[in-house]
Amino acid sequence: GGGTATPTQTTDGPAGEPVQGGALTAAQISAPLNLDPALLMNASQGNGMLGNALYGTLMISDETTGEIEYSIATDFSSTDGGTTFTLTLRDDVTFSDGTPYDAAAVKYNWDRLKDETLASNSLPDATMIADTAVVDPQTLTVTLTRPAPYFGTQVIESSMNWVAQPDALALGQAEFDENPIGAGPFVLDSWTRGGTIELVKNDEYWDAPRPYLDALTINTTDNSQQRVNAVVTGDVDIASENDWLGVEKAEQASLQVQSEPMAGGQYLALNTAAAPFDNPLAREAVSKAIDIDSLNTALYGTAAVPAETLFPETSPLYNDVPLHTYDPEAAQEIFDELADAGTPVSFTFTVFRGSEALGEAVQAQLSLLENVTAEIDIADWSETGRILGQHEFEMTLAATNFVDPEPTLFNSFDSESRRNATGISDPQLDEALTQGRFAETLDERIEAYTLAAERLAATNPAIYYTRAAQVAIANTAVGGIDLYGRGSILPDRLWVQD
Amino acid sequence: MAGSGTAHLRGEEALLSVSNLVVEYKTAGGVVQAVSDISFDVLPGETLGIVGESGCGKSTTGRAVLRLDPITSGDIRFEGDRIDRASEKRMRELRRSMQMIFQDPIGSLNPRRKVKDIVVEGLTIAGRPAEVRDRVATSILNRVGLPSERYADVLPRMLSGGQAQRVAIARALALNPRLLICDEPVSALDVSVQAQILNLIEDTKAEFDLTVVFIAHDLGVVRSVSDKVMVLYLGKVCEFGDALEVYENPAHPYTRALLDSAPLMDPDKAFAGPALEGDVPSPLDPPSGCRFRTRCPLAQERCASEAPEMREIRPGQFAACHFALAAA
Amino acid sequence: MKNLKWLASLKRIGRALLVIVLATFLVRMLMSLAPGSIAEGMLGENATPEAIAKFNEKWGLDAPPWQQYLTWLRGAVVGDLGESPLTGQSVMEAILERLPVTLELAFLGLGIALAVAIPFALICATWPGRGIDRALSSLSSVFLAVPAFIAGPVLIYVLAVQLRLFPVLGWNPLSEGLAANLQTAFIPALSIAFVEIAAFHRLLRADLISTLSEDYIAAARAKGMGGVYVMLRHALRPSSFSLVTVLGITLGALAGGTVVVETLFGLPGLGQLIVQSIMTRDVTMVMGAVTFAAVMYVGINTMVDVSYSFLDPRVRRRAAA
Amino acid sequence: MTHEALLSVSNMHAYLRSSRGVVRAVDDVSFAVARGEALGVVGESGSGKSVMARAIMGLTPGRSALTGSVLFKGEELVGRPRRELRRIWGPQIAMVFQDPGRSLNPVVRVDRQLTEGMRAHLGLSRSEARTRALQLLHEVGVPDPERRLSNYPHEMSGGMRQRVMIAVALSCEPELLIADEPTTALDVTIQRQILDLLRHVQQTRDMSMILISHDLAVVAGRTDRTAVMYAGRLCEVGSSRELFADPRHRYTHALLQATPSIDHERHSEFRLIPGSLPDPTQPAPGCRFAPRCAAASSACGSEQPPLDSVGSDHAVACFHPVESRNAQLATIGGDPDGR
Amino acid sequence: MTDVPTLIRPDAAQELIDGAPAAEALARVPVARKKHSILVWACAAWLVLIFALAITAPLLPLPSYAIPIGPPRLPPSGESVGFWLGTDNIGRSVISRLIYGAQVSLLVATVSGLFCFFVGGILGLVAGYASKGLDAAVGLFSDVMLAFPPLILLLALSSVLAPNAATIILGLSMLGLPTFIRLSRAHTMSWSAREFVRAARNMGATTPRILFREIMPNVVPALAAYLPIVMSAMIVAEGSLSFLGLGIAPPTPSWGGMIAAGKDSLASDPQLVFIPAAAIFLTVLSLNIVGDQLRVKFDRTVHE
Ligand SMILES: Nc1ncnc2c1ncn2[C@@H]1O[C@H](COP(=O)(O)OP(=O)(O)OP(=O)(O)O)[C@@H](O)[C@H]1O
Ligand SMILES: Nc1ncnc2c1ncn2[C@@H]1O[C@H](COP(=O)(O)OP(=O)(O)OP(=O)(O)O)[C@@H](O)[C@H]1O
Ligand SMILES: [Mg+2]
Ligand SMILES: [Mg+2]
Repeated sequence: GGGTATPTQTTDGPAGEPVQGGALTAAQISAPLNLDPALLMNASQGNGMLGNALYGTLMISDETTGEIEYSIATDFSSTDGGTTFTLTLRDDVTFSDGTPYDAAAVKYNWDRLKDETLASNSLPDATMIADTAVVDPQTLTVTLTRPAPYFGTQVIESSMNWVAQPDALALGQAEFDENPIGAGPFVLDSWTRGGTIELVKNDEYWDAPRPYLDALTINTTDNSQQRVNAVVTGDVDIASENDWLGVEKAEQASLQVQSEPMAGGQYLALNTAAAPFDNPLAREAVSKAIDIDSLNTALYGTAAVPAETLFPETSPLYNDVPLHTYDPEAAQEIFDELADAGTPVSFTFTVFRGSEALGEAVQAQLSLLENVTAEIDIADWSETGRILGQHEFEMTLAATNFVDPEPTLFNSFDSESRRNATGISDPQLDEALTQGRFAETLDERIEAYTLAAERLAATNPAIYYTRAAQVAIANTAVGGIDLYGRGSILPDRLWVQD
Repeated sequence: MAGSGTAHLRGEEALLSVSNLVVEYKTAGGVVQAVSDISFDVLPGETLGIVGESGCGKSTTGRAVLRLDPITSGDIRFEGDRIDRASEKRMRELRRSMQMIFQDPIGSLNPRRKVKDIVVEGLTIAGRPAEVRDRVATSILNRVGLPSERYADVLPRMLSGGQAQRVAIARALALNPRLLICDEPVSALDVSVQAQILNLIEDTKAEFDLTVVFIAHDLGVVRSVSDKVMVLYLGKVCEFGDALEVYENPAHPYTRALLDSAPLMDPDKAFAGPALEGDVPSPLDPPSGCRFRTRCPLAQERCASEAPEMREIRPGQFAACHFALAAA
Repeated sequence: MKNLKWLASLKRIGRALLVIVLATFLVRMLMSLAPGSIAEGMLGENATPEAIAKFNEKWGLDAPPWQQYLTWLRGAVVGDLGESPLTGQSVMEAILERLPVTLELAFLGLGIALAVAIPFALICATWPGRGIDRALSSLSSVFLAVPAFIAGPVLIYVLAVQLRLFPVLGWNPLSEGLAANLQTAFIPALSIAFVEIAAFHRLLRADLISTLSEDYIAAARAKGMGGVYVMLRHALRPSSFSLVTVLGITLGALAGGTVVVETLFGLPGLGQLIVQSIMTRDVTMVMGAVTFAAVMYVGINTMVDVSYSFLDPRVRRRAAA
Repeated sequence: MTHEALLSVSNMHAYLRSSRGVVRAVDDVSFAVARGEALGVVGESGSGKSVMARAIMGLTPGRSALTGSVLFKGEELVGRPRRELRRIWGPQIAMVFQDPGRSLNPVVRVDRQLTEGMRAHLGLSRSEARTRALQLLHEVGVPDPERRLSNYPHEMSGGMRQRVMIAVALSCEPELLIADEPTTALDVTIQRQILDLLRHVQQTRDMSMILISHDLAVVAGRTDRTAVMYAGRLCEVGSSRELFADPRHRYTHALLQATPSIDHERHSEFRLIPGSLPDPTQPAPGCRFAPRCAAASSACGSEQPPLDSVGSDHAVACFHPVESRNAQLATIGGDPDGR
Repeated sequence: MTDVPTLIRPDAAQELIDGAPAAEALARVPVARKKHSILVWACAAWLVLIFALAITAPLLPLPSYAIPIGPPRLPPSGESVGFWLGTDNIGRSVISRLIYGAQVSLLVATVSGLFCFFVGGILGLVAGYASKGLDAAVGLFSDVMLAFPPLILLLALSSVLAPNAATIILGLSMLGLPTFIRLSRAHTMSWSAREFVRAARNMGATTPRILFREIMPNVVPALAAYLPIVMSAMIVAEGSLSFLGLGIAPPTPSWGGMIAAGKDSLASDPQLVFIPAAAIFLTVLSLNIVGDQLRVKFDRTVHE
């Protein structure tokens, strides 16, 4: 958010003031299963733009600093160091059916997210909340299960940011999908499942004169090539992109490329709780054996931004601790040692369908070394529960993408966290993360995360190789491209030059 | 002309005796009674000719006798044994003494077998040793006029119709049968070849002491080879008797009409008598009473209601007709 | 006779139902062998055993597979194919929503194939062995070796990206007008058509050539009827049996989802739905889709039989008798 | 019978390409048919009768060559383009095929099959053609023609179908009717009906007819003149009366001997023709019948005997013809076939 | 013998008898069509080549298909054998992957083709000749198999079982089975209606003998002639599966997988798609053309 110019933008959009009217066609990466805000994923590879269009946002984050900017919410802060939060809302917002957007509606949505059978992606975020209480129509107090000063970020990056009209939700899924009611800049006109979503302007939108567009059409394709082609040929005006190869092609085609400079990134998660990667030496060896530059070129061409440090240089929290060093000779030595000790490194890399290429690339790199073998197991989405939930893997693919490390980084590597995929349990790392969480000043935070980076580099639970691409690509007639959180496009700001 | 009844059967001494044979086929259009209650017998050494127009049940009769098609009812005896009830195993043995030559000469030979294997197939099945088979193959092929040196290794498709029919005859003879049923053995052949095959059958009949059932639609052919002749129409017997007698003095109007319709080799006189009107009725829905009545010049009311039984018109000549023709 | 006909149709229906029941049962059992479950998929890293149990209970996925099948079958009998836990949508609705796309692709693809194959075959059969025959026959052999997953990317690249004749992406349903619809449907349908052009052309050509050697063709010519007239009026219909049979089989296979093409072009058809449902272990949806496919198969088979009797009155009589 | 030739075929060669080589199906055949005359053509299977019949019309199969001359009413038909031949097929020359079950299109109603020719050639309207069709069906003895018109061929019996085929052939008033084994597929009683019908229409319409059959008896009583074919060549042509009474070619003679007749003695041997038809792709030079002929001389094996006249209307292609029966009567007790 | 009536010899041109016209007719007969065109030979040669390469792959001087040999997406070059067709996205040798991919495609197609041929052939044979009950059971089985859209079956199988060659073979076998059952059944029925079967029965032959000694030898060639055509369909099916990401697990290459992996670089590195596509194209084309040739030949020997 925030309209700050971003360094990766190469081609400029139209200059001047936003133009009212017009229609735009967008392409997203994956099709929504339904329109329930709980099941839409608030990220570029999910349905961020659609959620924002239908339900608006409570608040957004600045893309470089991670500072919160309020939209429907006017405040969300804690006075007790992150245990109790007070959410205050604008008083002039109504849902598209005219009912008020109030604290009760937010409470209903947030409580609902905790229903496990709903299987929302934001379940862990919602379950952080112990209790919610409506103080008055504009005020909601939220009590967390444990202190989390940066809980606001969690709201922003999850489905919690989207609130739908409670009565409409209560009617049931089928009815709701027919007529989803939110307070977003657009309302649903028609939706072919798996196909096109047609949205039209919500005339009652609280943030007039936004939205600028009269209509927004959203298509879906998970094929990056197709998305870029579609923008190039003009079938589509703007597309979400999470594949650096697509970004590269878009740049070559002189499209507008607007990206969120993300921290963290995608990594090969090593299961530190099970053989062979319960042995730190094995982790170190594999980490040293992987050349992330060539991995990136193989997968994403030249546009990929390698995740060499925890934060990008643009981040206020930047430190220069390298997370990873490529040293095949050293790796080979360790592999040989381990083999001599009777524990050669042989493991299965579990990749999910669609990312086989990563598996192959890693496998190919390791095949250049001796005494290490990697098998590839391709898992279906339906096995994520077992693999990620039950930690039944040796190596798999995971991601920790964030602008502000809180709470994502903590959740990913704190030994107590449910979302700790690698199962790393390092007291020093835990301490660093906690310190980062509760630090009062920027310097304290920088210090804490420098330590965290050092620990990550030393314990090697994760081999970071690339920053996530949270990108929007568009043709040059599209103005007001703005992303927040994990690459969620804000459709109310878009406009098109005629 | 519904010819039922067994008056014409000659009793005990018959080699093959068939009475009240009924064969039905279930088809999509309904039940076809291909053979409706016919009876006949053949004495040892005799040749019985069966004539009739296409679809009248000639082949069905031949196959039913060998139980190659399931029969609906009837009593078939071979040398006094009931074979309509014999076990499948007993039938396999019996069939060897009752051989058949099929209507389609090429079609009755397996296209992927050599001639020498075809002719001794019966022996192979009976488990005879190879040298016996080789010997028999050579002699039997030579016997039917296919020098074994030239024809032993030939495949059926390289044979002409006449040669194929010879192979079929050789195959039947190799088993030394008592009874040979020839189902239109010459109707697919040209006149010049036909004569060769007819001669061959006549010769082997004498030599192998065969009893023959000879099925054909060509009246001239049947007359020249048969002792007794049986005329069928739409699954029923019309007339049964000595071949010469029947041809000389047909008692049944259908027999007469058949004879009158056969073209004569005479430029001045194309046919012997008047033409028969109308078409053969559908076997799915045969006329009531006498089946021939719809085309019969003599038909009267009685024919529609009452099916005629076989009765002796002249000594040894039987016909199923209410108004059988007097001798000419 | 009338009874017989009635009985025959009854038998036919019974058999069709048996096929459907067996097919769905088989797929239910097959799916229960698959690793993972929809609950695990949806809950992902939040998949604690309790959460999974709760989820399964909510969607009736906690019973043994055969029991689930019986429950499903009871519903299916009254037309209730259940709801998808993945989307919360009624399976019937989901399928009906996707069906038009798939059917349109299938019909359009086959239509293109026929539109090319029939004239090709007529030309080839008119001059068999001549240069034009060889040229067209070779061409169709070439088409035969171009499956959709090769044709698709190449066609997109050439027709959409390079020449910009068609959109790269998206689907305009027929309701948006034929021109708009064809715009989006043409390349996918063409990718489907290639292989079929070849199959249809060869079949029809061979049958035409053998029909042309029939006496009744010679008889028609001997009447002095023109060549084109004889081809179209006398030869084409009796030569189209194999074509119709294969058309039916192909349509049956395509109706179950033009999977590759839908995936490649991102079209909201049955194929994508099926792929997605299998991948996500959305068993209810898979069974619904298989039911539809089986019904379609049975229906198309019946249609093919009916068209036999249209093509050949001899069959009509046999069927009516 | 006038002697004005309606059709005259001379030196006709029809060679076909088959997988085994070039089949000399018709090899140097010459004959003529007068107006109003019925010519019978007999010969064994494969002797080239059908190819000849089709060649007369110019309907030879695709991979074939046709040379020689076919003059129809003085016009040369050989080498004419199809387009022009089509105007002759139907109104001038019509054909009836062997198997009525296969020569009617099974999927087209009788109505259309009967009227399409008339509409194309005579320019009749649909209703005119229909009226005429009814009349024709009546003429060929089809009962209830109204109903038959809307039938499909399979709904009729074989005899009915052949009647329809004859009606089709007659529909454009041809001057020459070629009937290629029109009764082979039929039963004796039906064959009789059809043969009677053919003769009847031929005579009442004063049409010429070529009646082809492998059965000598069929041709014997139905035709004015008869031609005997053997292995693609004509062996003997003559008035039917003379040819059957006094066959001169050795082949014709043997054929008559081999035919079982009503007066053949029971269980007695038939006279054989030894050997079999020659291979049509590699014909020996000389007389084609020579290898099977008892009277063959060396000349027969090397030289084709010309078709020479042996009577007022009788010609034979044989170096050693059977002695004429008239001659035999003079020489007491002569062996009829000279053996 | 001089005055030949005009009706017999209308032109009386006797000297023409065996001279010019016969020769002229002979000359005019269209030439026989070559039995095997160059195309058929070329196709057969390609098949031999690709089978030979696939079988001898381990003996060939090829780099490993799994290990990168250079930078990614190199265009074809003459540097060394491994580089002849360039490198793929990960820098592995395309020629190695193409040849080892042939192993997979051909193995899968051959094994499942043969399975269908044998099992389907025998089932169809038995169904075509046996009692109504058995026939109905086999018919029901093949109807149920056909009622699954082919890819559903394959998808379900590949997600249920491990993604290896055996699974794909199983799936393709299930797919091809009904076709062969039907084909075999139809042929059996038509052959068992022939009189020679009746003749054999009349010789005392038992049902197994009739089935396997009389009928089967006639049915087998017809089925065998379809084998290449079915195999080509299976190569395509395997390709589709790999293309959908349901093929054999990496790093084992397959042609369909290579196309899928390369399709995003179609604009920049078209060879990554075109090389495996050409391999599929040529193989499928060849199998079809050779199969057709066999079928025509078989039909001719039977019907002539
Ligand atoms: N397998 C069968 N199924 C159904 N109907 C049959 C079958 N075989 C014969 N028929 C019918 O039974 C009747 C008698 O047939 P059959 O073959 O015995 O006649 P046929 O006298 O031998 O005739 P043809 O002279 O044509 O050989 C016919 O109406 C025929 O259609
Ligand atoms: N289309 C064709 N292609 C090749 N050879 C042919 C073709 N038609 C006929 N023949 C051959 O030409 C020769 C003469 O055939 P034709 O059909 O004229 O004989 P036919 O006297 O009519 O015999 P049938 O009495 O069997 O009808 C035969 O050797 C036949 O095999
Ligand atoms: Mg018969
Ligand atoms: Mg003929």
